[in-house]
Amino acid sequence: MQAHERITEALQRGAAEGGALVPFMTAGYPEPDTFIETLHAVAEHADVVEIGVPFSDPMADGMTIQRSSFAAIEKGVSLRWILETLTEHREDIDTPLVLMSYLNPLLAYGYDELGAAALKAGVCGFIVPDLPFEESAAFREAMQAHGIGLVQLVTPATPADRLETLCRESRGFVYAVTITGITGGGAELPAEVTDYLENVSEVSSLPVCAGFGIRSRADVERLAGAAAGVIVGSALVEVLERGDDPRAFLAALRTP
Amino acid sequence: MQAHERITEALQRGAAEGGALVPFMTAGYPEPDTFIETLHAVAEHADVVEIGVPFSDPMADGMTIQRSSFAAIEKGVSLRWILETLTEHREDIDTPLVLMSYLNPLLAYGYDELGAAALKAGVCGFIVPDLPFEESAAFREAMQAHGIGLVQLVTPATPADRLETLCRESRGFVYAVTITGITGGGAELPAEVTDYLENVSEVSSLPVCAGFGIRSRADVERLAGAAAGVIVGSALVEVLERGDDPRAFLAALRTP
Amino acid sequence: MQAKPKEQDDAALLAALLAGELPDARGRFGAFGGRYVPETLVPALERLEAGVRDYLREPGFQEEFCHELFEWVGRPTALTPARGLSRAWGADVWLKREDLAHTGAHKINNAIGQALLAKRLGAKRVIAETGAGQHGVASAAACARIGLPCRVYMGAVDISRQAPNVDRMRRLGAEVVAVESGDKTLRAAIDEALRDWVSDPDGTYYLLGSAVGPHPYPYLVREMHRCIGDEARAQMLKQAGKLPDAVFACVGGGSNAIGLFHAFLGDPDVEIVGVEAGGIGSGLGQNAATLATGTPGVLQGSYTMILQDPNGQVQETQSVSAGLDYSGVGPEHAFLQSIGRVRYEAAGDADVLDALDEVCAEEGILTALETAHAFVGAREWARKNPGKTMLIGNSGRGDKDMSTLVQHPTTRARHAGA
Amino acid sequence: MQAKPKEQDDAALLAALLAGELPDARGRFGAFGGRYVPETLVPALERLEAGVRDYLREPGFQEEFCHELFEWVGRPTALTPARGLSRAWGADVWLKREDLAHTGAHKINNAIGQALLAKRLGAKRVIAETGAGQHGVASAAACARIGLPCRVYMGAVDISRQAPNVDRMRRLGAEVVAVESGDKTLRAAIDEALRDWVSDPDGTYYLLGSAVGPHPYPYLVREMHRCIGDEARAQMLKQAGKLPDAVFACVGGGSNAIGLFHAFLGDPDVEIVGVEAGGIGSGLGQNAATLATGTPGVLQGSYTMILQDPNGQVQETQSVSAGLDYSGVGPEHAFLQSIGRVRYEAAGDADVLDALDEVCAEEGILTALETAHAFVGAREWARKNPGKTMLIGNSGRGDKDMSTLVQHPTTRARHAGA
Ligand SMILES: Cc1ncc(COP(=O)(O)O)c(C=O)c1O
Ligand SMILES: Cc1ncc(COP(=O)(O)O)c(C=O)c1O
Repeated sequence: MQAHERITEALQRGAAEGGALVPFMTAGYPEPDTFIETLHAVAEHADVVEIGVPFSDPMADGMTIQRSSFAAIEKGVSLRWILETLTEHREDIDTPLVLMSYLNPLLAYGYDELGAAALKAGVCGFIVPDLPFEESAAFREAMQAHGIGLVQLVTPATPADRLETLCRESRGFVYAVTITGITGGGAELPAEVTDYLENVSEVSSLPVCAGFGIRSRADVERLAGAAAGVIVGSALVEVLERGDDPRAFLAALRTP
Repeated sequence: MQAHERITEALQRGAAEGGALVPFMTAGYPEPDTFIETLHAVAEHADVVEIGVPFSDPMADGMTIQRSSFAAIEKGVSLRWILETLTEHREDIDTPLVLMSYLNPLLAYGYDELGAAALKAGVCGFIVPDLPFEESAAFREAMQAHGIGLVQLVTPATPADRLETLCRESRGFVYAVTITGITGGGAELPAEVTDYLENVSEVSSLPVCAGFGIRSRADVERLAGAAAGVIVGSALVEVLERGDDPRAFLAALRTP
Repeated sequence: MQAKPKEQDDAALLAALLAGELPDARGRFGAFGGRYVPETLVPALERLEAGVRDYLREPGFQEEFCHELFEWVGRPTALTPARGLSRAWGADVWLKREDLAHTGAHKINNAIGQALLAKRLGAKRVIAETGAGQHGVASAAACARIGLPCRVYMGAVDISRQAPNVDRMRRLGAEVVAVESGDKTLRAAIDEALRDWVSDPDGTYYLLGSAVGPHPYPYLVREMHRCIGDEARAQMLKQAGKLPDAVFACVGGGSNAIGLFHAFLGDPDVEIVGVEAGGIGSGLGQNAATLATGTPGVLQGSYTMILQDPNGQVQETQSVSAGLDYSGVGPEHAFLQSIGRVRYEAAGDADVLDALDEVCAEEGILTALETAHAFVGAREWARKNPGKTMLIGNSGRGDKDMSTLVQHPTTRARHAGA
Repeated sequence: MQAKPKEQDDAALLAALLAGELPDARGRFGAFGGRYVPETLVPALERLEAGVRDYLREPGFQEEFCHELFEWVGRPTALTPARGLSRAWGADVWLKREDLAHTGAHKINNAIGQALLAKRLGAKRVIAETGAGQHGVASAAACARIGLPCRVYMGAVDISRQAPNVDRMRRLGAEVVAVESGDKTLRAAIDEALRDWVSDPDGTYYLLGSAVGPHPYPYLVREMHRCIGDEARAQMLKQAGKLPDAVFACVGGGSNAIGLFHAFLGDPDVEIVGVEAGGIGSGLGQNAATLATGTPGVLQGSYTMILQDPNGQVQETQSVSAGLDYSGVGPEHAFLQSIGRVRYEAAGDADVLDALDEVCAEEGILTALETAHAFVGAREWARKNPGKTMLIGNSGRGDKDMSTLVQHPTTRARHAGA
């Protein structure tokens, strides 16, 4: 089984159990020392964990994730450190991991080395918010060589033909951005969100996870039928920022 | 005898007695109340007294006379008030008076009325620093009608033919500006000053008085032979500004 | 000036002006003008007058001057169709863009022209006065360009309210001298510059900044600025296809206005309006509307309209714009008013601020506070004369006015709310 | 960018660029450029690209654009023979005077052009970022002129160090939003503008201020500024009678430089030099010399040279000039460097301040701190290449820099001592 298939499988399992949950956490936030500890806590209620690689210019992120990102960089968190730390604790973690990273840290690391290192660290896929499909061939091929997938993002504005391409080319799952906007925006989920997700789910043979703006049990329930799972980012990072236990927060998202 | 001839006569008398002295005081300075008192004190050691009409834009004057001028305006001193006050005390003052005024207050007063009022006030002549000869016909004629003279100023830069014209057209005396500059400037009297004054004295049939920058007995002595008299302005106004007795200062200028 | 000049034919006087017969040999525009200066300056002014006569029309000088205007000042300045204002006013409005000239106002035309003249006349140093700082900056720049040292007199009050321009002058190599006497604004600065000149009339060239002062300055400064109107007239014919029905300019000393107006004086169908600073009211001391509310007198070398009390003391002025805050005005304007060829009116501070905002919002042009006066006059005229073609002299940019403007928040902002 | 492109013929690449074949269909200049943006922006950028294709060469649009450049911006800007510098450097120096363009820098060419495009594309609102404030002011002015609401993102640090420009933007009707994230300067402002755009990609037009960002911006912005070089080349031929031996411009994002350079790329005998901010030293974080000291990477939508640490974190920069204080650079410059057609070098803060003073003293032109970098490069070149003809892009005026400049008193003042 290729690494990216582990993601797909875990999400399908989650979906079957009432909806998959993909929490997002910034690596090494709030403290690098507690990275693995936080990851374990988050993973307890997760089907897949999305780990954010901090970047100096997170152009698709709102204030919460920006803050966590800048704080982590300040404390020395880098892609290299993340992969090394994950590799060290490879044995303890069986939840499939997806790295969310802007392109430049990946480029700086070097694609050739990256695939192998990521695989060793238990990374099954990448989400690269500033790498649209047209620019992604080299990266996809380099990861594919190690069985690691590149998750494609789609949005409500994605035209139908493009949606098909993206769903076909995605690996692991399809990331359906719920709103036109950045992460952590204050906006409500739009009225048409379920129609949109149902449409994506129809086009995609992979599980579809909805992300951006999902903060509460109510949000989760609303999207339950329309997508395989949900991605919860800013709301979780806020919990981490406050120093609260992520378990309680994530458990509440799952349980009615 | 015309009014302006009184000036000439007084200066000739002074010259004969070792050099005429023409002190300059700003009217109503330092206090309007003591104008006449100050005038008496100044007149004691004067052959002719030059009284300054304060003006808002004294462009030929240095800081000392500017200050006195602005202070007097502040306290309500005007040409009208000066003429009225002098007229009230006409009997007590027999020193010939010359008014130093920029043109605009004279214009505002009205030439027609001015000649008669000035004569009544004991004014024998005018010095108008911003009225060059070419612009002066109307004023000269209006004053001449009352026997009042317009004193012409000459400077070291005045060309020979112009010097002749100015000396010929002057009334009362010829005002020989010693330096190219403004009143109260810190500059020394130039080396060639006596040559220059001797030349003016030669061209002029009227007494020549040297003005600008004359502050001390030494200055007075230096110019003694070359001009009929000297005009002392800023140095005297400084004395008045300090509240000192002008008599002592003026006496010292006269006595070796 | 003494006896009232007997009734003369206004048309004949205008014709004389257009024929170049005025200013006359005595430096007069009809009753106005002349040369009221200390005897020390008479030879200096005569030398200057000879220089003007010798050089101004000399092809070599004209060529050099035109080259500097073209290559360094950036002339011709644009003529902008003001589409937003035209819509808002129901008129066809054009702007002559002196704000685009080097250093940000028309002042540079005169500064570079006189600096070239100073060089020809063998001057060792240049002095200038400034109010808002625009002429000071222009003089500093022109002197650097020509290679002459420059000293600028500026009232202490103006120095503190126009700090950025002071820094610009210093950066451009000029020495800025704070004038602490008199009203510590423009008038005091002119007095002080004259005092400096009196002290060294031979080596010093006094680069006067407006169409004021003793002859030949009003004439000389007008000639330096006539490019404004000459260009604008040709541009109107080319771009608008016709002459304007009315021309507007703000009037402080009157240099930008006279430069713009002159080209149109001989066009009988072109109405011409100068707009002065109405300040906060019509009382003496509340404005700087010299032509609209003043009386004739002699100030700083010239017989002209001035703001004075009955004793002939020149009065302080009040205006939101430092550059119009002056108690005198160029004698040629007094003349043009006296013969009825140009109408002069006043715009009050509040209207001026509003007009400035309107120009910003409609045209994307941050005009100077001085200039905004012209827009007030134009807007009112447009109200009474719908559908007409109008030309406004946009004499300078408002960057220098930011510290004043922030005290008067705009109400016209068109925000891009999310 | 992935695998190193195999050695290609630089001449062939240059020829492709000159033939209009670059940027290619993928928005690339050789290896550089592309479109690295969130999926949400892909349709918006495709619409923009279609708009560029449909309108940019359309006669109606070109006519409207040219009219605005001529009538409102004040183009063509002058070409000034710099006589003082020529003397001082032993060269024949010419300045292309973008400082005379409306709002005081080249930025307005791009702002008005894109504002017209935004209107055609049916945008409801315009957003822009700004560093020194020049592009913000230009955008505010252009949007007022065209009648679109405008919001400007500006780093909180820049807001406090460029206060006058903030006030100008507001007065021109723009909303200025302080960016408190990241380094609180230009890079953070671009990030924030992109976030805004992601939130409303349909109604919003992002008016990017330099030749950076995702395709088609680097191309679009270059086309908006090509008037600089086209004019300058024709003016050199007319006024100097020949092409320059070398051309210089400062490089921040690279918009004024690309606009100037493009006209000369096909002239093999013309040496071309871009000058970046050398800041206080050559170490990472001490300068903004992206091309001279950076490495390839992806920043803000484009694969280009950037200043980054080994982990790919983009680094803060250091420069006395806010407008060059940026960690990236336009991809076309990275390309031109890679094929050896343009040389890029860095000028340190101290030299920059000295050069600025020299331009003030010799030419009476207060150039911008950004621009002064070009003069440092030119001066050094003149030292090594005596007697040559040189063209320098004078990209803007330094009025906005006064608060920085007063902290560095000039030593070149040529005073008019009494
Ligand atoms: C922009 C601008 N317009 C007008 C004026 C007024 O001067 P004048 O009436 O001489 O044109 C000034 C004076 O500083 C100015 O800066
Ligand atoms: C005057 C001036 N020149 C140059 C620049 C740098 O920008 P670019 O490299 O895009 O021309 C700026 C930016 O603000 C500027 O204001």
